[in-house]
Amino acid sequence: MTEAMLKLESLKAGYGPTTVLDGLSLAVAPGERVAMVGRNGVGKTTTLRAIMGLVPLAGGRIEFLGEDISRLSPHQRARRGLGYVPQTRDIFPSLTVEENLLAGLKHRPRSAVDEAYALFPRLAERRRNGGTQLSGGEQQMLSVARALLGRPRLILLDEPLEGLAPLIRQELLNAFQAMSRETGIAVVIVEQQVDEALRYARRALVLDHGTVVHESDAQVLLRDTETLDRWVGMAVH
Amino acid sequence: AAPAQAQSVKIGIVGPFSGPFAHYGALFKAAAEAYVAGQGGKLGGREVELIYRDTGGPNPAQTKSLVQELIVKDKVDYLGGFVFTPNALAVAPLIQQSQTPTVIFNAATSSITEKSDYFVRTGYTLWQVTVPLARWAAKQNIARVVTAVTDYGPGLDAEAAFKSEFARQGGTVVESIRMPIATTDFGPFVQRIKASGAQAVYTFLPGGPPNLGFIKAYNENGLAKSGVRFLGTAETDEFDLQKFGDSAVGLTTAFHYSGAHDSAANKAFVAALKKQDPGAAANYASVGAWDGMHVIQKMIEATGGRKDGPKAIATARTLQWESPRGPVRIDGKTRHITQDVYLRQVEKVGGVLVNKEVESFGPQVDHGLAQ
Amino acid sequence: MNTSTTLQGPAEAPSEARHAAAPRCRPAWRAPLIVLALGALACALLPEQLGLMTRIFVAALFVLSLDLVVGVAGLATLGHAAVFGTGAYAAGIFALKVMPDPLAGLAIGIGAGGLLALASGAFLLRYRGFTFLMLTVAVAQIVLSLPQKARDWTGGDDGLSGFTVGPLLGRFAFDLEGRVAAFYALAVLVLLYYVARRLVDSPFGLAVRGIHENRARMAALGTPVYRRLLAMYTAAGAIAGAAGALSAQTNAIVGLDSLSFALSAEALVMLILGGAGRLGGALVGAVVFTLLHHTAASINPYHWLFVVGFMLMAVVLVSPAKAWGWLRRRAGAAS
Amino acid sequence: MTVLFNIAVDGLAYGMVLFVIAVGLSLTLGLMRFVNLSHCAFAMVGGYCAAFLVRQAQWNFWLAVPAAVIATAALGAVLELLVLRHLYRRKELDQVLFTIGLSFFLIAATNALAGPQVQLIPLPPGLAGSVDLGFRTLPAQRLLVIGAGLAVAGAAAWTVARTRFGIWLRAAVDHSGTASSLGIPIRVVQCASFAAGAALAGFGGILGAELMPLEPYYALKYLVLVLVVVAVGGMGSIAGSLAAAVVLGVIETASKYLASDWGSLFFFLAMAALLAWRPDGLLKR
Amino acid sequence: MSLLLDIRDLDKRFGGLHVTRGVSFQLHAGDRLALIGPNGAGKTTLVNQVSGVLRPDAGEIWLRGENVTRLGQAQRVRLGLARTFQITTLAPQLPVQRQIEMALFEREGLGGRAWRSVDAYPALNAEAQALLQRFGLRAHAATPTEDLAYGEQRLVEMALALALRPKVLLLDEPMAGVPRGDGARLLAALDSLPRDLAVLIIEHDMDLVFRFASRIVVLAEGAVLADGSPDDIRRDPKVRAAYLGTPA
Ligand SMILES: Nc1ncnc2c1ncn2[C@@H]1O[C@H](COP(=O)(O)OP(=O)(O)OP(=O)(O)O)[C@@H](O)[C@H]1O
Ligand SMILES: Nc1ncnc2c1ncn2[C@@H]1O[C@H](COP(=O)(O)OP(=O)(O)OP(=O)(O)O)[C@@H](O)[C@H]1O
Ligand SMILES: [Mg+2]
Ligand SMILES: [Mg+2]
Repeated sequence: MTEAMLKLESLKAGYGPTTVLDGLSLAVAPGERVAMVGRNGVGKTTTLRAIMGLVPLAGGRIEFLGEDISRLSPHQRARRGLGYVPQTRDIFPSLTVEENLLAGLKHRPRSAVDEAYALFPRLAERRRNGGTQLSGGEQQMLSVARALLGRPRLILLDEPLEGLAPLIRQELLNAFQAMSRETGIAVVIVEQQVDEALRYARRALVLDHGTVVHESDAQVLLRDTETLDRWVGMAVH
Repeated sequence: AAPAQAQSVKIGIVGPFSGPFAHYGALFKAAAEAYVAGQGGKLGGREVELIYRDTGGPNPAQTKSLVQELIVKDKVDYLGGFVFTPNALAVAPLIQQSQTPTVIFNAATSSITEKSDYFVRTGYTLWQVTVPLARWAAKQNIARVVTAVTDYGPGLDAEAAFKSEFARQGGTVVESIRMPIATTDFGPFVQRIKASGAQAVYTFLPGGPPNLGFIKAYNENGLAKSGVRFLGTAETDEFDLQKFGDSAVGLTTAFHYSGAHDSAANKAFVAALKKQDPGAAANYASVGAWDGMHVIQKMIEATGGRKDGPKAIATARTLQWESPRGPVRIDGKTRHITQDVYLRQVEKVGGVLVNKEVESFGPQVDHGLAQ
Repeated sequence: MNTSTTLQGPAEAPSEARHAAAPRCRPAWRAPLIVLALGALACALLPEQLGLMTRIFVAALFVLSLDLVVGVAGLATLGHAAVFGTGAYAAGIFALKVMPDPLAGLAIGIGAGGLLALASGAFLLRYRGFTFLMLTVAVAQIVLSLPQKARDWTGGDDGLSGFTVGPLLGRFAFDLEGRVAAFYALAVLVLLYYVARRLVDSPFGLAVRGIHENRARMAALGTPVYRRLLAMYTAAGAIAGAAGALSAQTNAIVGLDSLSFALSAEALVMLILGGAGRLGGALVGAVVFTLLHHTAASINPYHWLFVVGFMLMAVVLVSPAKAWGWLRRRAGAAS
Repeated sequence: MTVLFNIAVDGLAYGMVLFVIAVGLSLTLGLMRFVNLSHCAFAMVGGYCAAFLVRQAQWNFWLAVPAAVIATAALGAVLELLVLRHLYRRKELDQVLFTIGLSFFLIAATNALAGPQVQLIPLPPGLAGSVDLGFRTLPAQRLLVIGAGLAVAGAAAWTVARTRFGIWLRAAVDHSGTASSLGIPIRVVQCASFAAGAALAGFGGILGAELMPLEPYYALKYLVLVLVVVAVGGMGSIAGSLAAAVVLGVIETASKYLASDWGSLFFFLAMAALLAWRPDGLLKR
Repeated sequence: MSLLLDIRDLDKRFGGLHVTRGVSFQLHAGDRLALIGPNGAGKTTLVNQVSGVLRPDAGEIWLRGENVTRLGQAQRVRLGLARTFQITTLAPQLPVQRQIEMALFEREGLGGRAWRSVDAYPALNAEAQALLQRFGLRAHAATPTEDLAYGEQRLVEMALALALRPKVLLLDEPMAGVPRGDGARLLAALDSLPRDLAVLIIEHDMDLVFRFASRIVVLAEGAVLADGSPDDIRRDPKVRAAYLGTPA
């Protein structure tokens, strides 16, 4: 593996008295596509939130681009190149679609929002609508586009495919593939649509009870039904 | 309790000590304590204990339970205070039943003293000061007056007093304006006064911000310049007076007390008050409390400090003395204070504004009860 | 997750392990009975403070009714004094013009409060949130301006006085010490507390709480949202009317302050102070606030605002529930 | 005819005073969703500062006003940093309780420090007089209020709707965590916004002092009036607040000219009617 | 089979946006209908009109032989209509069992009873617990709803709709956010529903749709693009182009 871009060392975090992450460690290389899977409530979202600084750490350390960012506030992390698409989408209801996108621009000029419209033409048609007037799937597009506009070097995607039509799901994954080829953006994706995520990713991590219990090439894991049944419980195929 | 304690006379002072009217309470307290201090700390040879109770604003229910507690628990011998009419009315049944002499320092509706035999009033009523003012206005060849009063009990009292007396004197009230109690912008009312074509405006306002707002509007909208005379009563009260600045100079009012009243008794009063509380203003509220304490002192002397309501009240009915406001007496029938009312004009003396008494109308009874 | 959460909040001792997973209501008579015992005890211990006690009971009843609106139905209002004052004026005018019997007057107060709530609620409940809040202010101000105008009936700002209240049940006359008044107020409080308790624990109360928490869901379950809220609003209005009538009868005077914005706001402060939504909190808030006002004001009338202001801020920063829990843990650790 | 002109002129002037006092609350309540019932207390602080600077410290009026506004903003910022920021996520009723408590406290403090009397802010010579409008005169100070009100409305509306800061603010309020993960410095944005709201309150307190005199109870006395303007205008809508303030100001003034016996009845009737007609604010589409 | 829901020429606009364009279809007893379509096609909006949250601009909705187009939500529920929400819509602080009981009281017309305690209806209390048992939530009966995991809240969402014993059930993406393991549980619950119940489900997970549905309606740009059996839909080139993408 090349020099890691993001490195988590025995992370501990939780909510109040409950510990969710219990000594979690992982590393992501530049331009890498990592899928993170696991059962409901094992701490996938918490991991992403901890990386972003949205849950306080009880222990461990986070390194990004060679710098210890454990003590930085979320917006400082964002400015160093982290991007995040939350599971709950979190569209700003008091902003229009366009303003939602502007909120993600950091200090780039306003015209940069056109990149988002190029990615999701549906959003262009709705640009003056209130953010929460969008349909479920459109909100998901908006959330992804908003995070991408900040030009992150590494983006954390929390179930970005939820509620999207199959066609759009593919388009989105293709877009990410193209992006990571062109700009070298690294991606960490958490998905319940495990097969799709694994087909897209290069490396796969399986989480359980706040630690990484399995790590392998994504395509290998995709065929490893035994591991999947054991840790992910997807008796789908 | 120690015997000395048991012999002390307890006086409950009820008034607003918090809220927008807290300055009344402060003035009651300063004047009452100044009076007691001036008597060497004793009234009628007895130690006195002053117990203060806070009513906030007009709040009869709360006042009633406070007074009930004063009577039942604290076992007060006398009550004093009261700024708001409804609060005074609320306690009438209580003091009647318990025979507790109660001196009203301020609350100014005529009918209060009728509600219990144990009420005595050392303040004033609006009828008392307005009637002579209406007579005087008529004599000045003012024929057309507009009244502009705040739309609440005392304001309506004032309006009725002025209208009836002015009509009797042959004048005309061309318009009666009632200004809502929450008014902050007096501009429109002043425009109406101007448009009414009257030669003078008779006004009544509650103290504080409305006074200030009205008088400012009166000047800014050019009423003074266009010759519409200002006729008032408590508006140029010493408590607010300095705030008006030069715009107040020349305002005419009729009232029973001026801080600038020229007499030895008044000088002594002002000095005692300032000594007690340098911030306290010598005005109708503090003089009401001062004289109220005098009445209580006489009642204590008459009863020898024992609780005997009927005897105390009988004494109060006959009192007559030289007050800081001038010679006064308690009217035997109405238990309301009979006092001289003066015509005053605001003047600047030595850099401060004062209510200069320019004419005395002589002793006035409560014309409201005479109606 | 095996603590049993009841409708009222904190759990009972998990004695019945079998039913540990099922939520259960406490018997509706229990809390009112405790109030009755405590109230009677306080009256017996402080026979000289019966006036204060009466004031507390009336305030508690009023805040209780406010809790039905704010805490249970989730309708923040700053106009609740309108129903209180209407009940008070109705009872006062009834005593003056019709008959002095207190129980008949109480019934009139309840009816008047309920009617006003029904009428105003029919309009107000079409709105929600901040709009609703401000409309309640408007309605209360409009209601306030009526007795101001109708001086002949209400005495205007001098207050409605001069009526006498006859002896309770034809036997107990209202006395100077306020003994009858205090026990009368306590009895009405306890009775209506019981009624409110039953109301809240009933399917109807459950539906109203559901509406509070999620209107869209209740509508999708087939609940006639508007009708339920109106019913609760009317019930609360009737209880507030009772409080108003009590106030009129025990004080023998009704002032415009009984309709004022300040009273509405103060009741809301008491409610939040004690904790909204649990009825018991309303009583605690009313007792604490009134007592504090009384003592702070009689120690130093000037600066009681300092005390109240401080306390209100402190309560928010260090919530009483948390402080209690902390104290208990400390005590537990010590013993 | 003159009456109509009078109503229009006085109503506009009064409405603008209402607006300058209310606009800050519209921002904190509507945009920050913080129920700041101590808004008028901040207005009072601003007014008292100005009064103190001009009267006691003998500062020039035009210097004292910005200084007082800045002082109010600083107080707002400090309070936000120390306490209020912990309340953003709390229930509205908690916010109500805390800010009412804060108002009580400030009232008591003001009373203790400056006494219960009304405080005046002496006006500079240019503002103290009256302006002749032909058919009547109008206090010159009222013209300043109208001008300043329009300027404030324009500046605030532009900041909120057109600038990046406005977007950041609204985003930070909607989902603070997500906003910060997009690179928005939410703490700075919140603190600055609250301070701006306080500054506007202070400014309103100074400009409005001619009509709403400064005294300790100021903090509660005009609260309802201000809330009414904010509600009718629609929370967070600056143009809406302006429209509401002027409409209500004209109605209140008309009632003073034509039906003053009814007190504030028409004001509240109008408010109820406007709210019932447009529950989300006058200018809401 | 009897006709339960009949939607005729429904039209709805949001300002300039035409979200529903002349949509018509029918639902019979026993139907298992899947409503699919691209994001923003107007599926949720359609469900909102059927359930009474939104008023259509034109067209009619007939429920069990009655025209309900102008009726409120409550009346439609009484006629046997129940729905779930795409975005979880529950009373967050009520214990889970109380949540279910609310539905039961409304179903029995007892929602206005204001005197006896909610605990004094043993039959309904037991029914609520049985329902929770069926969804594996029995242990959480006293837990405030907001403390449940997201997937469990989705189950409560479903249990609430079933508690009404509906004749017509509208499910808006019930599996969204639920991992497939839990999804299986939901599916089992769906399979065990009475056969004469008509179910309309909106879902983007095509595996699930093809396993569950007996008929599929495809919505695109607010209009019905296709209506037919799963096999027809799977092969329909228009549907592929607009929605499915690569051959499924
Ligand atoms: N705000 C919170 N407060 C308390 N506990 C929480 C909170 N958020 C999450 N948890 C708990 O933390 C654990 C891990 O949650 P997390 O959201 O990280 O799971 P996840 O792996 O993302 O699951 P999912 O697949 O459902 O999204 C769960 O048990 C959850 O109940
Ligand atoms: N209240 C509203 N105001 C304006 N436009 C709206 C409103 N509600 C929905 N829309 C628009 O209507 C269209 C249809 O929305 P709807 O929620 O019905 O889509 P959907 O088919 O359910 O999509 P998804 O699969 O993404 O949930 C969307 O483009 C949305 O932006
Ligand atoms: Mg998650
Ligand atoms: Mg949808």
